[in-house]
Amino acid sequence: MKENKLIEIYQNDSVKISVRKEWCKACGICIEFCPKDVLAADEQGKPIPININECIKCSLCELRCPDFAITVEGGE
Amino acid sequence: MKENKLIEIYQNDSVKISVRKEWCKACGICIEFCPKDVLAADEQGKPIPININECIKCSLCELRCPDFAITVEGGE
Amino acid sequence: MKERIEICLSGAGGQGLILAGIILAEAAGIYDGKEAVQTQSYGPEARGGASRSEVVISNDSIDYPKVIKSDILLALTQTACDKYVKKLSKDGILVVDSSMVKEIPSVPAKIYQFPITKIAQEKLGTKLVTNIISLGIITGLTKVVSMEALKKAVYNRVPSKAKEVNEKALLLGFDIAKDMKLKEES
Amino acid sequence: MKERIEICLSGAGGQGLILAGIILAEAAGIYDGKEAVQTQSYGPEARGGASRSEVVISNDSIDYPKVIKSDILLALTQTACDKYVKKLSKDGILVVDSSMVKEIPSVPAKIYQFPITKIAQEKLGTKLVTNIISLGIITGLTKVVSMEALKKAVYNRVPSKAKEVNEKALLLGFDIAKDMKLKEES
Amino acid sequence: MKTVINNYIREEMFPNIWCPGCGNGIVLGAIIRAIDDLKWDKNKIAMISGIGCSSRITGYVDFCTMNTTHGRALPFATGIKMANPNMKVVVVMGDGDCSAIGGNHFIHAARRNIDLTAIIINNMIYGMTGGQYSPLTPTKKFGTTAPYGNIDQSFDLVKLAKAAGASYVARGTVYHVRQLTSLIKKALNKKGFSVVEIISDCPISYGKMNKMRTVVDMLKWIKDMSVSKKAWEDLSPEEKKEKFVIGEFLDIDRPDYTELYSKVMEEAQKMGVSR
Amino acid sequence: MKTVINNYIREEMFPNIWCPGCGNGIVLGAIIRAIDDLKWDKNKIAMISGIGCSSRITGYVDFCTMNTTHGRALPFATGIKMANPNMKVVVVMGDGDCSAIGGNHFIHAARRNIDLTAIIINNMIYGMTGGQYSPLTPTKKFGTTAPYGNIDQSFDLVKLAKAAGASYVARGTVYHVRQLTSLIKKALNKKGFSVVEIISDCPISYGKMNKMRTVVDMLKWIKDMSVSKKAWEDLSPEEKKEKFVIGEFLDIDRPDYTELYSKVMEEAQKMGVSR
Amino acid sequence: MNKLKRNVELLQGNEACVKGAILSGVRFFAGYPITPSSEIAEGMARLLPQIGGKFVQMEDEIASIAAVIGASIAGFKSLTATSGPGFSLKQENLGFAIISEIPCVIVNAQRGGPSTGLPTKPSQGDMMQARWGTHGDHSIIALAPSTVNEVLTLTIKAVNFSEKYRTPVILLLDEVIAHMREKVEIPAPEEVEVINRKKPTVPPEEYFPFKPDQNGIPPMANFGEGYRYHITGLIHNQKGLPTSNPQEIDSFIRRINNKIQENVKDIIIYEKYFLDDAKIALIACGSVARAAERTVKLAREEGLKVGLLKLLTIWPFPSEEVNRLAQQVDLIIVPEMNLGQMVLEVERASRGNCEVVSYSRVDGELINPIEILGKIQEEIKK
Amino acid sequence: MNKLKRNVELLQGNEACVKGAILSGVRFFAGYPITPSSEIAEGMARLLPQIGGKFVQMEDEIASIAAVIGASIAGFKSLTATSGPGFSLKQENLGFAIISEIPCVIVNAQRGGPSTGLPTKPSQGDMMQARWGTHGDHSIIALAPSTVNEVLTLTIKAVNFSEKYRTPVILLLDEVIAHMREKVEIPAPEEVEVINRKKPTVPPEEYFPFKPDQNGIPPMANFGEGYRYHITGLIHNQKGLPTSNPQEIDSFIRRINNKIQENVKDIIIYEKYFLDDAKIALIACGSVARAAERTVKLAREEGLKVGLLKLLTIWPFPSEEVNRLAQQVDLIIVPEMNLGQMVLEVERASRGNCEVVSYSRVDGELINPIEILGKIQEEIKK
Ligand SMILES: Cc1ncc(C[n+]2csc(CCOP(=O)(O)OP(=O)(O)O)c2C)c(N)n1
Ligand SMILES: Cc1ncc(C[n+]2csc(CCOP(=O)(O)OP(=O)(O)O)c2C)c(N)n1
Ligand code: SF4
Ligand code: SF4
Ligand code: SF4
Ligand code: SF4
Repeated sequence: MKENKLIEIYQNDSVKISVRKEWCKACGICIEFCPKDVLAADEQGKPIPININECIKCSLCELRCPDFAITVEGGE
Repeated sequence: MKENKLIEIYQNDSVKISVRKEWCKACGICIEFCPKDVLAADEQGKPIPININECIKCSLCELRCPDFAITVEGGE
Repeated sequence: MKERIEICLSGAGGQGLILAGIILAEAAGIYDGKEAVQTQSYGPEARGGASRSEVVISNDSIDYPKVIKSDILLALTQTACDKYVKKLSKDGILVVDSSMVKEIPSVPAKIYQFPITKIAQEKLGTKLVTNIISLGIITGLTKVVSMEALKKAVYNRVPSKAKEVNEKALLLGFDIAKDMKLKEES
Repeated sequence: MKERIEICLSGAGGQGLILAGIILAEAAGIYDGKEAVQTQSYGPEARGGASRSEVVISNDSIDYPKVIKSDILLALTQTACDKYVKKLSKDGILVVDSSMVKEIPSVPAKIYQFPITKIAQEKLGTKLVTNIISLGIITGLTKVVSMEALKKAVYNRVPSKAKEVNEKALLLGFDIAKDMKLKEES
Repeated sequence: MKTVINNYIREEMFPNIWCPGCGNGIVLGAIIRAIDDLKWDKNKIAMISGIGCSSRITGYVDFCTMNTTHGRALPFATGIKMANPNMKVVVVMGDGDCSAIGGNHFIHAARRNIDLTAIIINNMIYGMTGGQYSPLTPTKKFGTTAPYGNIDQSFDLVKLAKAAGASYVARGTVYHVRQLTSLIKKALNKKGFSVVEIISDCPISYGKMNKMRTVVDMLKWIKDMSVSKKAWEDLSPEEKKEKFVIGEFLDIDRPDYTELYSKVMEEAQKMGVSR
Repeated sequence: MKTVINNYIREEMFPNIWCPGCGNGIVLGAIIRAIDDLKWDKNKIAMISGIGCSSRITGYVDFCTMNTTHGRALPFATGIKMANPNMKVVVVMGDGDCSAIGGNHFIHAARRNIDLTAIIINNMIYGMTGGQYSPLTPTKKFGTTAPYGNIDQSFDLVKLAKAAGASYVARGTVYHVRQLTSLIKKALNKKGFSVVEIISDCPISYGKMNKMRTVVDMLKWIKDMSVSKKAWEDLSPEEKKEKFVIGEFLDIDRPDYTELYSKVMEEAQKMGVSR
Repeated sequence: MNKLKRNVELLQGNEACVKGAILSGVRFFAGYPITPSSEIAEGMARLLPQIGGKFVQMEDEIASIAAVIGASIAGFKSLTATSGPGFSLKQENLGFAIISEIPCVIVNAQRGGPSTGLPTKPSQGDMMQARWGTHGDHSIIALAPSTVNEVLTLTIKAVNFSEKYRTPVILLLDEVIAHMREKVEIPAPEEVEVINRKKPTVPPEEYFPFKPDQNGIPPMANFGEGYRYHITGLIHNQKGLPTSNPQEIDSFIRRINNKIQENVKDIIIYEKYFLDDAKIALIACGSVARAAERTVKLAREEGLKVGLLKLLTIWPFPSEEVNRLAQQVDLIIVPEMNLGQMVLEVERASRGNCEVVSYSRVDGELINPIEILGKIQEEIKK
Repeated sequence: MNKLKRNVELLQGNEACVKGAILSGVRFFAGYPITPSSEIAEGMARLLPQIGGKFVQMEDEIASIAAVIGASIAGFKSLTATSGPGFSLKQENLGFAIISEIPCVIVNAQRGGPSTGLPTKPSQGDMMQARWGTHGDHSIIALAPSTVNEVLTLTIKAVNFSEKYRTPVILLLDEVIAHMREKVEIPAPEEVEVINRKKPTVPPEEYFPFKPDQNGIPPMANFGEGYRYHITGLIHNQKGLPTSNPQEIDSFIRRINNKIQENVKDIIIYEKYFLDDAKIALIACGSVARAAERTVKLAREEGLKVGLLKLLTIWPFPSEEVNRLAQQVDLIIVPEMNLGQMVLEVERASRGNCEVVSYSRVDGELINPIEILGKIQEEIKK
């Protein structure tokens, strides 16, 4: 699951959620404001997709992340 | 007609117009905007009442004089 | 005790090291009646990065207010440990938070390792008191200030609703140190 | 002609003395090919009060740019006359506007009196050319610049629509001076 | 020839340094008459100005007066008012002084709604320095630094003062001198930040460069260009642009800054001295 | 994990220095996405900031960037734009930077209607210096220099920008991030002075002092306090005061300053070189 | 919070400045936040309204010093605090306070410059600016404490000097001093010598607001007290009205300078450490003086005859004292957290009587005693 | 209007400054009017748009220098002009230009200070401010012409130095020089040596905007030319990004100072009059140098061995030259229209090698030759 730059990637057939842990500051914004509760906090407070299949790819987590630490790709 | 401070006084029964020549800069405002054309310019451009009897004591010359050089008194 | 003791409390921004330094200095200066100066590195580092609070304690008036060689170094993060260990005195004491500092530097100093953050979280339910536990430990190990004085200083400097947990943290740290001392002596 | 000639043109703000100074300096410096410096007193006085424009002309390069002792003093007002006459050289020349300056100072200098303002008003219908008439007079009396050069300078510095009246003024001043010279010689 | 004016001026300073016909003197008269109407104690009046021809006004009146630095009269006045809220503090500024270098202090004084009266003598030019255009010079007019005509949009000080938070805002002219006196009087009386913009003449620096040969020409132009709020509303957008709208534009009541601060003091004193 | 963002940032500078959850990063993302949409040439973009947490933004983007002095970003940008009208010049400021020390430059840039885009990250506090209140801190809120609650009236930047002469004025929030991106895009595209005020969070300096313990609390508060122009109009005066109205407030077309100046140059060149 | 009511407290430099100011009677503060001075504003915001004083946060530093001058004219002792960038902005109005002889105190907590520079790191880079930052001829008083206790006492001195000499006074801190915490004995209000501006004794009609008394300083009436007069930033006569008379101009400018230059005895404060037999002298101020003090001890341990002249008054510069020292020692070393500013004055004052050497550090770190000792040893070897 | 097409004109100092600026390639001016500098703005407003340049009148002096710096970054040689009060306001951003190494020229036409002072009278009261006015350690180049012709040539020099050394340069006029009119030979554009900033020769990927070349000066890419980089008022590394690394800080600050201090040979300009055999030297600049020149002639007529060192570069100060002079003569007199500013540097540089005396005048009048001669005679008698 690890890439260079410490990016964690979570994916299913239609969506790929990547978290750049090194940049993430565990602010909790992506987790709190995900309309589908896709994300939860890991022990460091950083996001882990726990319901990736619920993801509607609205990208709100990506758009609101102040640290460019989470992205949502695929599908389209 | 001269007083101390070089004030020229012109008067009739109901009005007294005083011109403090030393302060007057001959701008012509009082002369131009007198609604009754009471004033004219002397050779230095300073006001002389030529129609003092026409004066309606509106005091506009006094109010508009930038140099506190002309006053209209009496009557009231 | 040495004439002049230099203490460096290091870690990351947000770990409350500035406050810890203030409390230590106040304990020494006001309640133990010694001389004390507290300084800090105040920088962009303070937001997120490395943070450092320095305390110099002396019986005599203090000229140079900063640490030249620390007699006591507290390191709550690896970065801080690596950075400040260079200024640790040969016969100094290094206290590391072993839950954060994994690579222990090899220096001639006496090294103590305790998982302070973990203890804080587990025993008191909040990492926020890591700094105060650390003060308890340092005091227990070195007697650089009196426990009395330290208690008063903590009381004076923490908000009322946090007094209880901080007192507990202090005692916890002190006990940890005492156990260690006993172990050492035995 | 003396190596260095110092000229002071004095009067009140609004009498165009700064421009007169510039014209004189330009005549000497540009058109007569000498060295010339023009300076002025620039002050609250300039608005309403006393005004002064100084010109230094020399065949050689000019060090100190201001008048130390005027060789030529033009005074268009009593105040200016009283003030600047103190700096008039013993063998200098004083030109006063007798329509404005009533009390002629008693100084060893050579004094010329002409009702310049009055002449301007009467002969040319405007006081605005008092300054240029004065330049004509000074040139006529002293030859400090050539009439040629002065004409060119006037042309160069006055707005086109005023060129004619200014030329007249210049000649008028020159003639006045010539008459005077003739009188003196006779 | 003793008028109310004489009770308020420093006679030794006269005749004033302004050019013949300069509107600054007309405004000075209007301010004095307004204050005289109010019967204020001269010892309790501070009049503060910045730098410019208009700012010389403070030298002529017999109050506690201060001619400060260019653009900064309002913050100086703020200090005085805060220290001594019993004083009436009047601030006189030129258009450049107030709206160029002093623009920030102007909007902040308005924002704080501090109890000062700001009188802006808007002659549409930098008079003192010789006729450079100002932020209130109308577009297309000329100045020594606008030899090809001014391309700047000018501020509408009334709008700006309102947007920034003032309590009273009015505009008058030196031609409409009776109205002017009464606008100033209302402004002085207002608790909170009050503003009177005065369209004024600078025959020398503005008039001469903009084809108004004499003072009288310039005053006539001001007269012709001025319309009341009501009349203005009926104009076409093009006509509107060129006109000076005069009258009152805002008059509301809100606690001023010194009042609010006295509440802070009460609060703080209740909480007692802590370390 | 390659997004458009990566094409525009200086990766070596990350993670950024901002606190966890700080809105500055959200704004940075929105600006980048707006610019990417516009397909502008990076070499022709200048991004200028003043001093403050928010002003560090220029360090993170791969344009021609400049972090100037506190409050002065707009005049620096004015110089750049005048010298090279082909550049797109974006100015990012904090609320203090823009409206406290920089207030005058803000209204003057608007007055000139110079073709710059001003983005104001309004976190309602001086973040960088540790939480002193700013001219945009709401009344009654706390700051380290307002220990008894802020008594200042805060500016309405939208009103101010309009009154001063801007061409485009909008307000968004970091919560409403899609709308934000499109407001920024419109502003960037506008010829003339365009303004986007962004209500943002500073969980550390503002939130902690005003009973919002976490970033999430503060974002929720921003969400709750924000209403559209339409919705706002239906509120009572009291309710109105507390809310952030978001959306577009002005969008007009007028020649910008650089265009007007090029006319001056034509004119001057026609007149030929005189002395 | 302080239930103990002790008057020994652990105070930050900036907090001590607040305490000192209040003890000396300051009741007005206007400022604009800037690191590393902001705690002064924050302390003032909290304390002033508790004791009848006023705090205003202004829109910028220019407005802040303007408000401070205004409040002082209206009778409040006033102070503002800033750091380099703000200090640069205050220069114009500082000149106004000088020319209009309005007492006030400006604190500059120095950080690294130029420009935004190093906002959180210490420096002594504004020493010369304090003297020469505003345009035109003027003199200035500037004090520089090197302990938190001295911050308190010198703040009081600064306020007192400003009132006594009717002039703005600058208090130069550096980031170390501003943020350092030390034990401070806070004097009881009764103990503190407080100097207040001299008021006029004549009735208003006879009052000349800028006519000096026998000490060269005009008594000062506050606005609102019944004396109406004019204050201007133009050169003015004794009545306060603008003048263009050369004599009046000359005597005015010289007077406002002389009132400081002729009172150097009163104003100049310094301390000597081990100078009696010294052959090498250090001259230092601020936090660097603390390092130098230590260096002296270290050097003495090595048998080197080193002493320290610690300057508390920076301006007017103690030229005479330095000149005497230059005649006594072989070498003067001036350690400074700048590129060498004070050393220029030391060179001037020494008139070639001894070697003068700069030890400068500009990397944002406090100079330490060992380095200075190193410099001494290096110079001795030469 | 000038139909003669001569290149000899009667120009005002301020006009000569405009001409010089344009000849040296200045194409941008932003300013705020102030006496006695306003004619520079007025000339620029008229001429710049005729030749493809731009003029903007800004809201104040702070904005003016900011716009000038901005325009310079975008590739236009830029200049602003002001006087004391405005010069004080520009200090903060002057520091920004220094730290970010942006070429530009600031003209200060000095009038009497402090504060509003004497707006229409000459002074040399800002000499020291030019050196020390902005906070933090920095060096500066400042030139002072004493003839209208020199205004023209030194304006060109100022622009050239700013481009060559990537630094702001100050041109110090005084009211006499600014308003005086003299005959000036205007060089043909071809004759004028114009120096342009060095451009990078490497491709953008390899460009380090603050990495010095062999002369210590980093090549400068203009914004918009394909080099994207960061400029900041914080201390920065060679990439232009903020740093808190002590080594980087130290080497940065020293470099931006050394690029001036190590090039004094190139920068320092002075003229000597009758110094060869002099026993008494005058040191002067600006309009006062004109008086001093005359004094030398008068003194020589009286058989006194007096000479003049006329400084055209004020900063960096020609310390070496003055030191040599101090070793040659018995007495140096420094006449200045201030309370004695340059004399302080002369004292420092002289190192006690000769007597140094100030002759100061601050009443708003230009010092005249006779007074200086009087001073010489008085000193001789002593
Ligand atoms: C800091 C500063 N900048 C510039 C000046 C020069 N200056 C004096 S008055 C003035 C403008 C005057 O215009 P305005 O405020 O409109 O007043 P007016 O003279 O027209 O009454 C200027 C620019 C100054 N004195 N101080
Ligand atoms: C001239 C000057 N004054 C003051 C400061 C100190 N200062 C730095 S940032 C700042 C305010 C920051 O607030 P804001 O602009 O709202 O931005 P934020 O940090 O909240 O993003 C201040 C006062 C400075 N750097 N320069
Ligand atoms: S929003 Fe970004 S920084 Fe915050 S927790 Fe999510 S991924 Fe991390
Ligand atoms: S208005 Fe006044 S100054 Fe003007 S002419 Fe009349 S009296 Fe004289
Ligand atoms: S220049 Fe204009 S504003 Fe100034 S005094 Fe003259 S007329 Fe009045
Ligand atoms: S202090 Fe506030 S604005 Fe600054 S980085 Fe932190 S959260 Fe953001």
